[in-house]
Amino acid sequence: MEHARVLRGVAGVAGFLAAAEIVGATGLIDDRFLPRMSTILRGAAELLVDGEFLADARASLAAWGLGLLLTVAVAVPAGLALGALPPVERAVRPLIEFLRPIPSVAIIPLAILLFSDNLHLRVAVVVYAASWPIVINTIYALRDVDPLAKETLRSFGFGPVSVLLRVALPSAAPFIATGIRVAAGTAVILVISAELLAGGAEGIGIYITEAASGNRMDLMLGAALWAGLFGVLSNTALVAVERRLFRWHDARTGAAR
Amino acid sequence: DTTSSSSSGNGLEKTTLKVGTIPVPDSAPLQVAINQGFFKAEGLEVQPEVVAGGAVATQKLLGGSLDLSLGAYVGTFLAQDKGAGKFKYVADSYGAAPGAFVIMVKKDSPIKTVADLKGKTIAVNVLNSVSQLTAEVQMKVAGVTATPDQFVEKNFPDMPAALENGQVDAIAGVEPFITVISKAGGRIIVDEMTGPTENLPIAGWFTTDATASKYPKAIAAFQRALGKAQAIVAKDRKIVEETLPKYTKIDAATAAVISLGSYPTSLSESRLQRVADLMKEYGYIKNDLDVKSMILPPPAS
Amino acid sequence: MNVIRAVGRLWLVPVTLVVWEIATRAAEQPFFPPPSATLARMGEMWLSGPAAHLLLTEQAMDDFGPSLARLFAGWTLAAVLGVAAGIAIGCSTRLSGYLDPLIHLGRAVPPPLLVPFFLALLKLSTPAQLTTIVFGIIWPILLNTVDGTRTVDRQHLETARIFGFSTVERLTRVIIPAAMPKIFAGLRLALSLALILLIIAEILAGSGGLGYRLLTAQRSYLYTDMWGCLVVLGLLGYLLNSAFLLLERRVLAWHTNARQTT
Amino acid sequence: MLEITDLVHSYGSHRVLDGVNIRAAEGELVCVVGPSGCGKSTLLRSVAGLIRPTGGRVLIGGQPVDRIPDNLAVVFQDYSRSLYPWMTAANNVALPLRRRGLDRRRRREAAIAALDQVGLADAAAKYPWEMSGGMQQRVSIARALAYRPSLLLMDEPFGSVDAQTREDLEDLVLRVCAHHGMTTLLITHDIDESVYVGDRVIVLTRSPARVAADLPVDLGESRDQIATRQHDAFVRLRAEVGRLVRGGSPTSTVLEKK
Amino acid sequence: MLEITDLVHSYGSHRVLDGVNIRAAEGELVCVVGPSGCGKSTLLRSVAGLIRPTGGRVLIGGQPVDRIPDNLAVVFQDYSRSLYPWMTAANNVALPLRRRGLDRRRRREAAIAALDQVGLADAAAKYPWEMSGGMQQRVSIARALAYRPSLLLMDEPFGSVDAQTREDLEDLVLRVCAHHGMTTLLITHDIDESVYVGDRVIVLTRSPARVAADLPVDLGESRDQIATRQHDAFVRLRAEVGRLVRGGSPTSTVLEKK
Ligand SMILES: Nc1ncnc2c1ncn2[C@@H]1O[C@H](COP(=O)(O)OP(=O)(O)OP(=O)(O)O)[C@@H](O)[C@H]1O
Ligand SMILES: Nc1ncnc2c1ncn2[C@@H]1O[C@H](COP(=O)(O)OP(=O)(O)OP(=O)(O)O)[C@@H](O)[C@H]1O
Ligand SMILES: [Mg+2]
Ligand SMILES: [Mg+2]
Repeated sequence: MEHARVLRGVAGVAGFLAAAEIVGATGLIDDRFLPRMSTILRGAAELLVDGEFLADARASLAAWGLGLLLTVAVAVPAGLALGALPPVERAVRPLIEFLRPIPSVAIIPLAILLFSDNLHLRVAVVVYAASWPIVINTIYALRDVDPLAKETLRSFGFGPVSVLLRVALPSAAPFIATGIRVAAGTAVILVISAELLAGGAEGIGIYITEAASGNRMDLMLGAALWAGLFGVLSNTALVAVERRLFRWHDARTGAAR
Repeated sequence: DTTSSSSSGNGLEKTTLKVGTIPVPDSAPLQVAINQGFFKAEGLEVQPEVVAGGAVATQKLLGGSLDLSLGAYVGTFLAQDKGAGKFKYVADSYGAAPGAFVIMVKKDSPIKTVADLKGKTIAVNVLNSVSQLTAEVQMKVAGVTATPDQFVEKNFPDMPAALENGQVDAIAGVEPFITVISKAGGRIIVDEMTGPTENLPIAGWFTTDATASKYPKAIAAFQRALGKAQAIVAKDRKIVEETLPKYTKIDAATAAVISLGSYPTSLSESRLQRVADLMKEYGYIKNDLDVKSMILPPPAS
Repeated sequence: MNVIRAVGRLWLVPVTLVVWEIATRAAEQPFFPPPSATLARMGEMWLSGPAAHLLLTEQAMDDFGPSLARLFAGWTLAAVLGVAAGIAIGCSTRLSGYLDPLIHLGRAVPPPLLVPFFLALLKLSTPAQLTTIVFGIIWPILLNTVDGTRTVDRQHLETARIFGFSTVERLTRVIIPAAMPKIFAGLRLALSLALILLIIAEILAGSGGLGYRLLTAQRSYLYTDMWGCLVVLGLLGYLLNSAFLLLERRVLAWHTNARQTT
Repeated sequence: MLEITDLVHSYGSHRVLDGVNIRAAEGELVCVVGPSGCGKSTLLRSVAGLIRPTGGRVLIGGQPVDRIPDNLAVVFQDYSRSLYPWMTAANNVALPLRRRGLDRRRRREAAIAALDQVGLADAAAKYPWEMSGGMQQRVSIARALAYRPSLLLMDEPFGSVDAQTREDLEDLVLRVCAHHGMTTLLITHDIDESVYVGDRVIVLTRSPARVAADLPVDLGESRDQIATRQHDAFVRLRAEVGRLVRGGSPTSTVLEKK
Repeated sequence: MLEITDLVHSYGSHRVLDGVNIRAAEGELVCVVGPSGCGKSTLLRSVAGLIRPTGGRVLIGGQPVDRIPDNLAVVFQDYSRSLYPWMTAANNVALPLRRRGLDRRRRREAAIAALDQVGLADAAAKYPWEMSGGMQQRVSIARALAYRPSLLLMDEPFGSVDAQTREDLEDLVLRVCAHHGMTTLLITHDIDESVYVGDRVIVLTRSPARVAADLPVDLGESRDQIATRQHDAFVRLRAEVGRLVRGGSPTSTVLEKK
């Protein structure tokens, strides 16, 4: 079962790469401006032995990890508070809805003024923009908690906080986890965007800026490919964690079909 | 920590400087100074940091995450004029030279002369930058008036494709993209740095007034070290060719053939004033800019 | 009564504005103009036009018209594609096996890096902008739909199978209604993301619209103009979201009622 | 019609069904009783094709069950989860009738009629979460009966209703099944009920379940809540089933193993 | 201990409880029977403080119920939804015991003991979705009993278990309630059961519910599944309750309305 899944995934990616290469070969896209898939792959392979890129990747990874951790630490409690206290949610909603659509291109100059450390800057941008999927999913998940499950604990005399932590949180957890997975992908994008827009000493975005200066499209897209692959890996890891934690959830739903 | 002061003999207020650079030929002198150990000799440690452009550099200087940065004069003057902050140039870095800044069109474009650019879309790497200013100047020389909405912003690497696909009619390019577009059959319409813009200063090293007055000795040390490198670079193009592949992804072969700008050795008020005057003439700034107040001359050596 | 409710909902807005006004006046940072200045500038830029145009200036038409069109087109397209693909992937383990890695590959590539690619592929800037928006905002819709589809209560599905529902009935009567709350969470996330992507697309692949206005403001160091653009973005976000919640309240009425604690 | 042969099922290493053999002729109503947790619901799910049993065979009309059989209706034990909360009672009942090719109006009429039969004429416009447990259970019964399946599986369908309603529903099921010739498998805990409604009563042993006894009920076709229950044969059978459920071994009554 | 006075509840405009009066002394076990959908669960939810009734008063130990009373345990009709799927049976039972200030080990011991009492000693490590309907229901009973509440509310707690287990559970509840002096309100559909376990049986009318009868059960303290059920008084009472549930009017037996 798991085997078949991996095989299919590999087949899917291989199919995509082949298709992209064929599109390039047929001249549908001018390969002077957009390198062929094979060229990008070669560039990506080159990066693997490029010590500079590896250092950059490590730096981006650290910012991503720290940013995501902090995001979860901030967004889950915030989502819980907003989901559990509708009056608070209503009061804060205009502010949240006002802030959400403000793009990172506008946030980053602001963050530059507020944070003098590049790591802090990137982490702050990640926390700002990656929190929303977790907050929103948490609010929606809390609404979906079976009222009888909550009443059961309330009837045993547990207070609202206990009910929140012992019933609402676990039963909302699978959907919150989906929010975290969305956020993890967003965080990759944000770290790199912050590096592209704000610069810095190290990072994949910095490497891309440098590659751009030499018109090395292959390296730019190779680096982007690695970012994508990192997205796949982090997602796989998060799914594996979810599978372990939420076995009960799969058993009750159609997921285990 | 950038604020840690040192007890080293030369009494610098600050021994570690974070300096913003851009991976373009403009910042070659800084790399040379680092490679040659000129900063070390002054008791300075320079940590170069890539910035995406002049606007980011001014933000980072104001926010305190950088001490100094490379910055194009046009952008910085604009920022100063709009009151974004008060800045000081401490060293010149890059100036115009023939062939380094050109306007190009694609092979079969109907545009043959600068006058044909009237009303056409022109891609510049940053809006309201020196590229746009000099393009406007060249158009005026040719007798046509440029409008602000005919300029669009495109990153240099995206220019060849944008030109080819017809998203823009012309581009204001630099190396190594001039070479790329030429190879695709692109034509040079005009060298942006001729006539009124010949030898125009492009970019220099700058900081904020506050930083300049807070760390005068460290800045002076920076100026001395950079001055030595600038002198070498100005005389020897070879050393730039060797340095470029080390901090950009321009490979050695390309570095050997591309057209480079000039590396002026002194920060001349009269040269910078030309930039300010042009900006005023073309409506980039409203007031007369006191260029002198924006220059921190290097210490007499 | 309605007034009281509105006050209850909006009291935080004036409070924040006042605090912000005081803080910016005290800081005197040119990058942070006081909101009063921003609002004045906004009025000048966009709301000083003829009454026949609802006071909107020509610039407002130029800035908002094309942007809003792109925004709605992009969001609608992403919603349709994301929900359709999400349901297909959620229903078929086989399909999800093939596509999963590609999805996560795609969703971790920064859209700004892909804009040149879309431009090279599509040649024209409007399709490239739409593609950028769709590509950037489809992920929360897709993932939430997949999640919603996969986690329909097992017994709901079994009931559908027992009674031999056709595929279409299964989808429209069981899976989609059951997944709807999660799909709506995704759609709501995507709505404000669409604004963000709109700006990115207009900056990188356009020469008009709100994003372009923001860019020129930034490039000219016109900070009040820039903040004006941000405020408009925020207001748009708030309005769109309110409209969306209204829609949601209608569509998900059963859900809200079934889940309310008695 | 229904042939269950040597049915074995294990959840992981936990064997639940240990070679169960049951046969039901066309139109027969077979009751299954057995201790809690012995595997009755598992048996029903295997017949419905919802789980693939570890071993043995289920034939319906001579066809092996490898997917969900056609013309089947199930009343689940966990009735509240099998109603769709986004639909009213009437719509929940009407939905499967699309398969019967009825138009919208006819579906609605049929649904209302079925709800009326289970005593819920007033509740047609209610949503499941606006109904009491017993009402939800009755909606789920109404849905199955309205569908007129050829095979009807019911898992404790009358567990949440009061005695009076229960008797009415028992009679309703008897009537509808007889009238439409439905073959029915009914799981129940109520021994009286199993004897009253069943043409045959199957008693399962405690887990892992086997058939402890397969008792024919000789009470004739027409049954009556008062008369039948006073019948001698009824009282005897009921005592026998009770004894068997409590783990006794079969007495005189023929233990059909065929 | 428990005083319900003129309790009225409406869902929107739909009146469900129409002035219900019930009293239960400390340690008393009161059974409530009534037609499906008449408002029994609503009554129980009002007593538990889970809904705020539209009118009337509920006093527990003299205190009005304006929030959830202390020392309360409820077995919900929809037991499967009230168990937490992310916890094993033992943890589900142990969870409320945190309120009793027991440490982890003691909680676990108490949970295992309670599961043992309901015949689920083997299932302690199972998750709810690995259990049959009857097993889930028993877990939920074990949870309530282990908590040792002073007021125990049960909504059809034995609906999904077989006859034998049901009898065992009835005796268990009788024993535990008597031993710990719990006041108990038990909703059931089984008339025999109401008479067997109750100190009093309250019969509700069909919706909107009122108290049709409040019958004391004179069967003495100790009851026995076989002996008690053969008792004359038992047979008489059971017939009377049956008649009342079917909508008859009270006979000789005193109709306590106080
Ligand atoms: N999904 C599952 N995973 C593991 N074990 C299960 C699962 N479902 C049921 N079981 C086990 O199988 C056995 C039989 O369960 P089943 O639901 O068939 O019993 P039942 O006869 O219907 O009982 P009841 O009368 O209480 O509903 C039980 O011991 C239960 O623990
Ligand atoms: N949330 C609700 N909204 C609206 N009406 C409701 C709601 N809950 C219950 N009702 C109605 O209230 C009435 C009584 O419901 P209740 O659940 O109290 O009945 P019950 O006596 O417990 O029935 P049963 O024995 O079938 O469980 C029913 O007619 C039902 O339709
Ligand atoms: Mg069962
Ligand atoms: Mg009830």
